[in-house]
Amino acid sequence: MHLAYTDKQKAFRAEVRSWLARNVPKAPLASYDTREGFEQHREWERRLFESRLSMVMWPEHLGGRGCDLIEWLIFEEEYYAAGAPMRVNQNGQLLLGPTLMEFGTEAQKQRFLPRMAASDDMWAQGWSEPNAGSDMAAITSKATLSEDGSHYILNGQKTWSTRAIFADWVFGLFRSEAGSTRHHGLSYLLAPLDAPGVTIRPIIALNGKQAFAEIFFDDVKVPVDNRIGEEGQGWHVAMATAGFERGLLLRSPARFQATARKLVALYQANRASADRDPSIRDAVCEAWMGAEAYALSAYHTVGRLAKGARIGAEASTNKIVWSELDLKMHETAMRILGARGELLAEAPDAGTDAAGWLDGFLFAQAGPIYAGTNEIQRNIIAERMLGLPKS
Amino acid sequence: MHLAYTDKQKAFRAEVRSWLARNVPKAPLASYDTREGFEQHREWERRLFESRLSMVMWPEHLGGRGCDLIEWLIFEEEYYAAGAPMRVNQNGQLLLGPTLMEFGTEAQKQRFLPRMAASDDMWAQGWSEPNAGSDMAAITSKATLSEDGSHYILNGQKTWSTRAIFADWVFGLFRSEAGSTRHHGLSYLLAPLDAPGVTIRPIIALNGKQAFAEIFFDDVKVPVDNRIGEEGQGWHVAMATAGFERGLLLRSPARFQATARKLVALYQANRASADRDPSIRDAVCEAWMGAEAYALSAYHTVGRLAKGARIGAEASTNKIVWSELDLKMHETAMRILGARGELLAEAPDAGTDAAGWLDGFLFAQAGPIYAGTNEIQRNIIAERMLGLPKS
Amino acid sequence: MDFTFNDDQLSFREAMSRFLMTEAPPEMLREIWETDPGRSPELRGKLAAQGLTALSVPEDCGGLGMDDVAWSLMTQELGYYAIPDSLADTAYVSAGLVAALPAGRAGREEVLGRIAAGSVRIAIGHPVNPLVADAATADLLLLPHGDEVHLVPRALVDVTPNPSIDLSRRLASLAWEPSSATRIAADEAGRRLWAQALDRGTLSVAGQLLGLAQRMLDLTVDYAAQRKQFGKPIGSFQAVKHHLADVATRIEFAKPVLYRAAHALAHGGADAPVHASHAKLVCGEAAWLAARHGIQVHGAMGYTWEVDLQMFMKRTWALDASWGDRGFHKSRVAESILAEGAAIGPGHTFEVQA
Amino acid sequence: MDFTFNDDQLSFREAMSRFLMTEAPPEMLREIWETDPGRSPELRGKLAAQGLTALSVPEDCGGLGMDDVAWSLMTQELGYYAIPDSLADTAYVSAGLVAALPAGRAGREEVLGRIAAGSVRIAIGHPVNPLVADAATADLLLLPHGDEVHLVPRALVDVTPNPSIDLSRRLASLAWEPSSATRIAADEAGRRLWAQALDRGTLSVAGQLLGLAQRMLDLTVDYAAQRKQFGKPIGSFQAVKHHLADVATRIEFAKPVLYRAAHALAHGGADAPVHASHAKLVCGEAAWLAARHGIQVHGAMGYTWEVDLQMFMKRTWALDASWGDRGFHKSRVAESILAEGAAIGPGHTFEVQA
Repeated sequence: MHLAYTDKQKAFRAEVRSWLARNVPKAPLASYDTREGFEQHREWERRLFESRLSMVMWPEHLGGRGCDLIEWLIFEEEYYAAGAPMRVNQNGQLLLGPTLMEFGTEAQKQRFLPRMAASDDMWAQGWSEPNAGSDMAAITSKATLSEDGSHYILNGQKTWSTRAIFADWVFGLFRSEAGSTRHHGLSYLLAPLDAPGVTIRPIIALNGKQAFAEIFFDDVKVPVDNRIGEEGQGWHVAMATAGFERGLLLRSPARFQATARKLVALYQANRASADRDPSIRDAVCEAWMGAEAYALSAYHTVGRLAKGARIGAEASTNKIVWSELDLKMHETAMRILGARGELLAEAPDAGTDAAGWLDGFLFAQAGPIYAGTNEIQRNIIAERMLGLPKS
Repeated sequence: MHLAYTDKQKAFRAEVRSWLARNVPKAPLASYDTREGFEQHREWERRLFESRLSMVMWPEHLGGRGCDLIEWLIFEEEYYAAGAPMRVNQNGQLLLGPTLMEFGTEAQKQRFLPRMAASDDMWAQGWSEPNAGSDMAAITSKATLSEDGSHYILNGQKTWSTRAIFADWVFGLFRSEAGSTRHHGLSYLLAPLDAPGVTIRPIIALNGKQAFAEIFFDDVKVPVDNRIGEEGQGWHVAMATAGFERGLLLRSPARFQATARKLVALYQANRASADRDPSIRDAVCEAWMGAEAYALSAYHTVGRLAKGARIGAEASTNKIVWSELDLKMHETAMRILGARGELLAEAPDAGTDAAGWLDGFLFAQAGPIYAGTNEIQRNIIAERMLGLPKS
Repeated sequence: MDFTFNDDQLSFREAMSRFLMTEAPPEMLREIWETDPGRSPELRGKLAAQGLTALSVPEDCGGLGMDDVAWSLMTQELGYYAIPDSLADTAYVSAGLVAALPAGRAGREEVLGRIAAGSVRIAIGHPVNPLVADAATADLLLLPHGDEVHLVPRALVDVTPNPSIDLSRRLASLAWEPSSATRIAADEAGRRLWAQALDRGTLSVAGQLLGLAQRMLDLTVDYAAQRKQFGKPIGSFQAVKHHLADVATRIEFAKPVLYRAAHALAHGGADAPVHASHAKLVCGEAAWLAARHGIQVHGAMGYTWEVDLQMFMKRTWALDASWGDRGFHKSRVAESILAEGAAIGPGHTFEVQA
Repeated sequence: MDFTFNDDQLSFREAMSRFLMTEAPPEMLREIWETDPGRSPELRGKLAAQGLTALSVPEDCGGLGMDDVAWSLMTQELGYYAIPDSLADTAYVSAGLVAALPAGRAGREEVLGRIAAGSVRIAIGHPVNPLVADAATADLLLLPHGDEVHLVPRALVDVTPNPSIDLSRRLASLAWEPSSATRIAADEAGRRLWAQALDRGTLSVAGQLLGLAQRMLDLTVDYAAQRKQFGKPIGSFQAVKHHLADVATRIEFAKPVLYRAAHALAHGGADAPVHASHAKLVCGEAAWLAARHGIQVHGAMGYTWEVDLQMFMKRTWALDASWGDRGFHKSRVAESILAEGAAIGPGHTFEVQA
């Protein structure tokens, strides 16, 4: 156990900090769930990419700078400490990206990854279907191989595809073996969203924004080169990706440490009224403790990964911890805000902070649901980590 | 809605209060989980009975005074406000008693109820078996009818029988139809614990006391007159009793209101140290609110019963509420006591209050388990009250 | 001692529930949410025709003369159907305040008559609420100036809208000048009126929160019974069952707390404030839990605009801090039960009565 | 930056775990619980032979020279096997205090040598603990008098036993007279020694609580996998699964908190006190939850003396308030993070180091 950063790590932190101080937009960008905000965030991603800061862990020839996981944690700490914009292309970069690294051909990597790092291509995920939510193996969307074997014909429907209405590409699982069931006979395919036969219909979220979409495939032709991994092996390929999704990368600890710090500040600024409810001070301290524990766990995991360990069902404990921590922190903020909590940004009495917390509170509601509900995660922990029998 | 007590109710309250003021033992009795304490509590029950206060709701000819449920609530309020001893014969009086009232013959009522009210007979319950706990219908203990039809021969084992080592009689379910399964073919029987063939082995509880026992039946002869209800209808008869058990009577609200009041006093007496943990004041207020809600719910239910309603799955919500409230109150007390919390009564530094809270804390651990675990209760609420499908 | 409702109260509730079920379905709420004023004169008119606005107006002013106890049922219905109208502010809280004025003061009888007839909207600006609901659409406003109570025509008030996440909430900050012409009470009388209004407002919101909790539970039970995953209804999974059993339990045990508070308020009980705060806290907790487990069981569907759940969740989150946030009500409870010599414990459940 | 253990640390823990599994089974604990002193010289001797008493004695005094980080593993083993011996008070907390004395003071090297050899029991009477564990069986006692630290032979101390619900806890109140002969530190030096002892005691208990949590989880998983009701193992019911998944999650996320605190303490970090308090709070919560869900899943069996779970639950409940109760540790956390200009948020996880 050696808890000092190396000189190289310190220099990297200094570089990132200084870059962010110079580049983070002074005024917040518009919500990336709007067309305008989406393009503002794409611009921001391009700026990150130009300084090779969009995907710091990727190899240099694919647009990154070959950082290790410790450096990635450092990057994230500086990023969230600086209050930099939300990352708009993470579904591609963190879900599809690692899958391409592991299962893609060299040509596929060259074709997709640098454009993804630069956010020239924005990616939507195509996992869920109307009857395949928590039960993802119930997928029915079909991919039929053409007679000459050159392309697939996609038919079916995907849903809950984040910001798909604005995106360029979709990745997902399709049933490529007729008559197959459950995890068998699925292939992992990439499709451009401007292809003929693709229809995208936005789903309006709780907050009134087009945060998700349904994607309909009606005889959509995609070349077989757009398949990642072997034909029929899509489940295996996707599970690696799902592991990442539930794991560390998508919800880096710095994000929650930043929220906890903001919550402490909110409490300090409203202490007189907040202390009328004695549970609030306790919840504020719990928030800090929870965020620290999540960060410490990340460092611990990263250290073990560096020594060759693999992340297993622990990814499920991560998912539960960050999603419930995030929810609790935002609930606490709502309690502190009291009557101001319900106000939208355009309300004159909202002050500068209330609407941001409200946005975060609404978004936090989704945490225990997406990427596998927390009920599913608890089943996984019980069955895979503790070895309890299946129901 | 009319929330004033009648003159008759006020007079009854005054009588009970005055009787208790004159009769409640100054020094606490020994634990009723010891032989000595058990007999002290029997003595106390006899004194209650002599003033017709042991079973106030029973009709006069069976040893009570024909009170209604409001008067019963009043009695309980005064009883717990006075800090009177725990009731040692409640398993008989509140589980078997109502069953006898509903299903017993006149001769059975005359034979058993007055002696039960007087605690001349102390009753143990014989529900659980080693492999029939939460799943009570898995009972295997047998009752074989003699050829002349005059008596049953009991064989098998019961367990978790509260204070059976000290008791006089046991009531329980036995499989009287050979080859029957689950809820069918069971009969509800009463057996004297000094009958030949009965062996009782104490189970030592968490607190080191003989709080429970196993009862072994080895060709034990009981007359058919000791059967309550019809042959083979035992499940139906017992379920009425189980309804009572989970319901109001066994855990009257006054008990928890008294604990909440004690908790407020404990907090007041230790406020300086308790307030270092801001969650404690909140928990103390929650305790009062929870106990009040439970009491209000009882008055509401009693009012509806008087108008002809029946208690259904609400009994399950009661069980969850009182058991979790009781646990939370005792946990809070342990937090307030801090380092004194672990001390036994004989520890010089325990003070006068710590050991009582510790006893209660240990006992409260059992609340969410006995009389149907809270998990079973939640299933019942979901399926019977909300109509959700069975698993 | 009878802690239940009488047949009149129950049948009025039953009638109102049946009425709202057909007259205020979610599709209509969505339409009203989208309108500019966010209020439907037509719906208000129908509610008045049902007698709701007359509920607690004294009989000699043309009302039905029912009290806070009846409102503890009615507010649940308003919550259950998420009625986009702060009708209870007029017909319950303001009516109670105006009825408590001395006879003849400030056109008391006329105002009460108009409330009963459903021909006036009154917004109420209690000091505990930083913003005033429905100020823009009000005809009259009850406003505080220190301890004074002013009854102010809408024309004399400048209204600045403050939009809420709940589109059916129409909040505003106000600018107005108190004058002797608008003053209807002051000093001790004013303090008493504001205190009673606070307790009524608290109970009004508590009842609505409880109704919201029940609606979210019902919506979620329906969804869980019908939605299938892994080949069976998700409502057959124990985790889902236990989530919803917990919500049902909270609701059941919040009800009688609300009813006690309403009775105490109707009978001028000294404990009415602490009982009202207790009621708001437990009703709010039931509604928050119903929202949390509701969206969890609905999964991604619960996160959409399209599924009705969102309307009830937003109303819950918004109402929870109105008429005093949790800190306010927790303080009131703590001060009461931690006071020297507080009458708590067995036997004190209904002790304090007028 | 490497937040993992080295092979030495891991293999020492592994060896200790294997050793305790065979040498300290629950049956032996029960036997020792029932004895009069409640301590087994034989077991203590075996633990010393394994090197445990020498673990953090400096190498030049005959020890292994390992630090708090190694103890953060070892205390988990002591908790996991519920060792009925406050060995860590001697070999960890007292050894740390004595080692921090100036060379030659109060027979420092001799005492450390005897600790390493396992030939001395030292009880420690920190002001945060109202009673002293293992005073009756100690050879020496470290006792406070204001800021002063006294090293007192057992013969000079009157001991009054205070029995605990955990029969393996042997607590006592003391009567003794401080004298210059027994004083080994005072003033600033004394304050510093007591402060370090407090942080070590806190971590010692935190580690034991974490080990207890893991043991209760393991016992309960075994029980749930084997016990059948309604025709299947109770561990296949979702409610049971989710209870135990929650316990497992708490344990996993408490571990690194403990490790950071141990590292901070070993390196004299200014944040060591707040990190130690944080660790004790989360380890205590994990253990309480493991006890609660443990007994719940065990059902009535968990409420018996016969089933081992009770020993681990009682140790949990007893230890939770030793070396500072939750209020004490919550205050330390709150004071630290709510201080003006506190260095919190991303980038500060490991900032404060020697």
